[in-house]
Amino acid sequence: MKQPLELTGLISNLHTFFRSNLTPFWATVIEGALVLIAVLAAYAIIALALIYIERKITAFFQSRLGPNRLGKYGWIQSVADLIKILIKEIIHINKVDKVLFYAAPFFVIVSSVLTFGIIPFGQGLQAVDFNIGIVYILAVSSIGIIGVLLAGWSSNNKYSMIGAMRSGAQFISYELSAGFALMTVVVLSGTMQVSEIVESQRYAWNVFNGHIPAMIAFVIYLISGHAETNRGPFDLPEAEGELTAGYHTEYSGLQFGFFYLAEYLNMFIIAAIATTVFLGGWMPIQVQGWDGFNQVMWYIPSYVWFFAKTGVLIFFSLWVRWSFPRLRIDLLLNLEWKYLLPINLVNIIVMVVVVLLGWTLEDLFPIFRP
Amino acid sequence: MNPFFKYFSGIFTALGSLIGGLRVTWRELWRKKVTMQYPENRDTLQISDRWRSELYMPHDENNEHACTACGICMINCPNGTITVTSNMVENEEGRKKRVLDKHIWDYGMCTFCNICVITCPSDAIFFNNDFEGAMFDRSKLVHTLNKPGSKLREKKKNLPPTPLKGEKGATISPPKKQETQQGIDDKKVS
Amino acid sequence: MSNIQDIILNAVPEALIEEKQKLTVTVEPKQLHPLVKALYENKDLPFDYLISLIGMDWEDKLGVIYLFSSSKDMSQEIAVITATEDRENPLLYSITDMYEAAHLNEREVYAMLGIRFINNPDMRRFLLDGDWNGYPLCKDYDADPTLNPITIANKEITDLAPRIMEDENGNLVESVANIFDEDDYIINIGPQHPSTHGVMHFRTALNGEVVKKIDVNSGYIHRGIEKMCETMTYPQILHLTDRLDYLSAGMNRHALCMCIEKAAEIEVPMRAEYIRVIMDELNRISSHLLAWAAHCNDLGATTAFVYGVREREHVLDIFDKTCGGRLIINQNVVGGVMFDIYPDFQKDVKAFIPYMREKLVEYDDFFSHNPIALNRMVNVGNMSREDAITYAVTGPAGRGSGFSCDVRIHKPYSLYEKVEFKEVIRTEGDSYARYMNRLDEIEQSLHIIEQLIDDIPEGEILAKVKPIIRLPEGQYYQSVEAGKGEFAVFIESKGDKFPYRVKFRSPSLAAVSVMPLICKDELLTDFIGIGGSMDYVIPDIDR
Amino acid sequence: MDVNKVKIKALPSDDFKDNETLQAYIDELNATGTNVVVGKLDQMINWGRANSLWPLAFATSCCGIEFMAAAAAHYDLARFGMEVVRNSPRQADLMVVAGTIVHKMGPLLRRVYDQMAEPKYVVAMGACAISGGPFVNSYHVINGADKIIPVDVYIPGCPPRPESLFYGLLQLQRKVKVEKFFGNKRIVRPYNPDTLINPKTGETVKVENEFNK
Repeated sequence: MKQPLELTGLISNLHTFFRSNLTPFWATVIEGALVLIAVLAAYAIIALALIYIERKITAFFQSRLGPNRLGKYGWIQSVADLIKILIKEIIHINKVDKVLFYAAPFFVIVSSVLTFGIIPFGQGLQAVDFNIGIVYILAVSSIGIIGVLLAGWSSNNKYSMIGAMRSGAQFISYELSAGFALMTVVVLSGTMQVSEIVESQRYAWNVFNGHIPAMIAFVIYLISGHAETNRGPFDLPEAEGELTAGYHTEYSGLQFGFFYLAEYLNMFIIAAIATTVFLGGWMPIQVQGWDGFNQVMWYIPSYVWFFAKTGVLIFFSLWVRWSFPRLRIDLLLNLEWKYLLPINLVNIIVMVVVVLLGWTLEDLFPIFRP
Repeated sequence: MNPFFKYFSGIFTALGSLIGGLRVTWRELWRKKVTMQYPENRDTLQISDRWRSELYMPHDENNEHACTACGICMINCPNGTITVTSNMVENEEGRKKRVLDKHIWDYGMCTFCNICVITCPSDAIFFNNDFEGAMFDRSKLVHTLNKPGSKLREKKKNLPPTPLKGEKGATISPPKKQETQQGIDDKKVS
Repeated sequence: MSNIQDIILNAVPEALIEEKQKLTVTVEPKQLHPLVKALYENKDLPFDYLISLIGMDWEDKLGVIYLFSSSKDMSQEIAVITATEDRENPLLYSITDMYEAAHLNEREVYAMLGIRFINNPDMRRFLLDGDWNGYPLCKDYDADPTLNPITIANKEITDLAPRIMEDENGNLVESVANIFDEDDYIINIGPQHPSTHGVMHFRTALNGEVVKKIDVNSGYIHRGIEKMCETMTYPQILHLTDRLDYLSAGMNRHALCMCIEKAAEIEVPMRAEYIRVIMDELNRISSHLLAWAAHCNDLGATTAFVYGVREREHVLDIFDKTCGGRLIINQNVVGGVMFDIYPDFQKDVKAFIPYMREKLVEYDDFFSHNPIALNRMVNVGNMSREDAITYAVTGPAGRGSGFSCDVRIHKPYSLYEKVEFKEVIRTEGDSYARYMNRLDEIEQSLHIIEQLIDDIPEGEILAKVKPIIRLPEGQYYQSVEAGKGEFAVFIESKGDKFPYRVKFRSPSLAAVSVMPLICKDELLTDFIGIGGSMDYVIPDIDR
Repeated sequence: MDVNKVKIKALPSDDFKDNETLQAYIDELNATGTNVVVGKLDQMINWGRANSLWPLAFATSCCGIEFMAAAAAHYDLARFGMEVVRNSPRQADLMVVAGTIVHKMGPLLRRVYDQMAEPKYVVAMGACAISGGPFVNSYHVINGADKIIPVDVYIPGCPPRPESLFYGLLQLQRKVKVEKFFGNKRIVRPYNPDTLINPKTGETVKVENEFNK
């Protein structure tokens, strides 16, 4: 297959260049540094883009125009926000628990950067690829909640405290569902390695391959993913109506900026993981035997596929967010413990049965087998 | 009802009405947006003629106004926004006559109740609809309405068209931009 | 009426009964409680609805005028007057054991006039800080700014409520009670908080996330309007009413104008009446739309908020073109209206009616049946009919509890006798009933406008009014149905060009005073939602 | 720097009122002088600040409703990048004082202002916040928010229409755009002396709260 716009060639060239000219130690250090820079740069750019997109789409849903005075259609609005927030004063508050207060934003941001690292943005564009990738995702993404809890606890503010406690209850509950939904996929594809999961979806995306149970798992993952990241309509921890700004009420300047960025990035991460495990990741649409069609699809580079699929999910998330009112804490927990979790448990058993009996699309129709 | 059935029918009715909500926002996404774009639309912006923004005193080409300095507006103002100061001047016939010295109006205090305009016996003051009034300095909001060197119009000839005055219900031609601009320059009171 | 007079004389033989604009009964302080009790317990026509409680300073005496009405027949009203000559330590008897609405009102009278009420369990000052010097509504109040300087130093809020109770032997015992328990987890909702719809301060004791107790602390926008009215002529007062409940500005002003017109015997031209009623109903629509929008916003649906305000802009445009104001519309004046309608007025209004109906259907799709919204409104914040009456909650909120209290029906004014409309009543008493009531009332308002818009008669819009209005000596009352409930004006005149005392009955005060009751044992989140469904406007409470 | 060099999209600086005050402000800032490189950086920073003024609506009465109307669909505050209404003062750049400030509210207004992070700006929206407006003669009303906190822009009206508010915010943007991040700070106007001196004793009132101990 010809892939003229892929970055795989560039990356392997760089790799051989460093390996042949430097000692293995320095090659690893430099490659590591490059990857880190690339990840952080992507992180910042995606965050800025997402902030702009969210504000614009929100406005369109609300029959407004959104930012439109900076640049054409206001596209550099979030750059202005970035500049402002970088040099905004950070208020040092006397009666907070100092260490925890300053550490909290880092927990949040580190958690989302680490999760960000395992997302395969395209063919070969993945910073880390463990054989237990799914477990890594689940483990690393739960660090963020520590940041939220610490922020709420250390701020010495009652609003923050309530926000953080809500967040804790919410996160622990929905972590179960999210985990089970991902496990359903693991059962289906038989691997935990992210790159292999993507590869296994060459001709049939998991969401179709596992048909009914996979679709249920997909929906549940989207719901619980958004609940985990405190996005509306599950934004109880920072419910503006009652808690002013929830767990980050006392944060100002760049520290607040970290929370703000992480919120948007988490939305992206959830969509990206859902894309990867359910919608075939960066894999273009391919049909067994239609070589011409497949070639055309491969001309579109894999990262475009990835961002397109992720974009659709993000749009859907915004759509939901701006259509529904906020849930109440007991409704939220009801939804999880009375609906999502039981359905999920049944669902994973159904999936096991489906896989064992060979009722997946791949087993039934050989044309979908990779 | 069977609780098992109720559980699932609950899920589906909920899903149905959620989709109803999503449909409303989806339709809104493609509708024309209602936003009016100030300041981009400054040239086409239509502010209602009756909108009360700035009190002004119309002056004709001879720099004459209609204010007799009777002070009725000042008395009627509910919160003391208007201050009228006058001088006693002797005219040719030797009779003393009150002449307007300064008609001071505080933009930052006015409640726009329109009582001054309604009660003015000589139709000397009106509100215009120039809404752009924000200033950096509080004192800039205190306007002297009569222009320097202006005097009372002798007879009721060459009246400028009477703008809307409450109960008369007449439509007005909005004050010309130029006029207000000039007015602002003169409204400097330290 | 004679029947009522019998009851009064049976209870208190010395009572002085006068037939003024309202049946007025004057009694000694000691006899007040028995009299009110007799009225309250009257079987056929219980006077169980306290419209307003007006603190008065007659210079020689300090007293209170109570205005009672019956939940069975709102058109029956009775005024009870009592006063004490002791200016140093004025004491009157509380009626809080019968009327819950009296709690905050009596506290307000204490702050404004220094009258303390025996048997009221919580005699802190309402609206003003506890350390305020002087009682503003007293005629001898010293307004010297040095007595009460502007300060930027933080003040501690005291939880200690002084009270004077009467023990079994009839002795007065002064004591102090604590509002909150020692280890209560109290969070401050307000004064500057996104969801209080203004600057209200709810001190909320929480048990986990469950509301245990609420202490209402108001006065963060107390502007002393009633005191200011005493030094202003009648036309000057008008502009202040707009700023009470700014969402029903036109209706408030209508009430005051009618009160003055009734007292001065001014006949309002028919054209002006039509314009007034149409503007009132448009105003009601805009008020309910904003209430709907803010309620949705409180429940977390920001988009619904934007939609509601978007539709409201159409009404504001009509206001803008008619009277040159969007929110504060300055339309009604004594004797008529200030501005005639503009040429396209009827066209614009007629275009608005079908547009609004279409949007009401959209609101239903969007929010009214949303399962999350239903879960957060149905069976939340339950208020029974009895609670609504005793707390004097009127308007859509009161009617959501089955309290038939539409002033337009029971005490018709202006053109409301001529038009046909339904009083929207629901009996569930929860947030959802109040929510749906507002949407239905928008529909009814559209219906009223439809009936009037085509036959606005030609003619004058302003009656001949003397340049200086003097009201004959006496007491005058007028109620209207404002956006939030019954808005009443009371004027006492001594024949001067200034009123002697003006009192506005604020419907929002009742809505706030019932909050501690209906929010008890609800979640903190629901507390916000219930607040949205009660739809109070704080400047209306603080005046 | 000349006041005409301060550019606002779609509104030429000649059309703005009160250019003189802004020019005086610029001259005051320029008195110390700065070099060119820092000037460019300043421009970039000011561009960012001016276009990302996140408001805190200190809405007490009618003007608050007009502020909400300005944030909604017909007027859309978001076009200026200002729709991110922060309810926590720590994260806000701009306080919109919309409504009457009374004696009881005064300390709280000041406290919220103190809680905001620099750079912070204040807009007094409406007659009440400018001067006490309709209630100027009342016993319980503070005649203007500038008796308690410094105010950058006054927007007259009762209440001002949303366009007026936007005009005021554009004026504020102009003010932000002439400030200097490097070299010297923005000029903080002294508080109105009335508030800081106790009229009874003549002493300066020391503000004591947990934030400035």
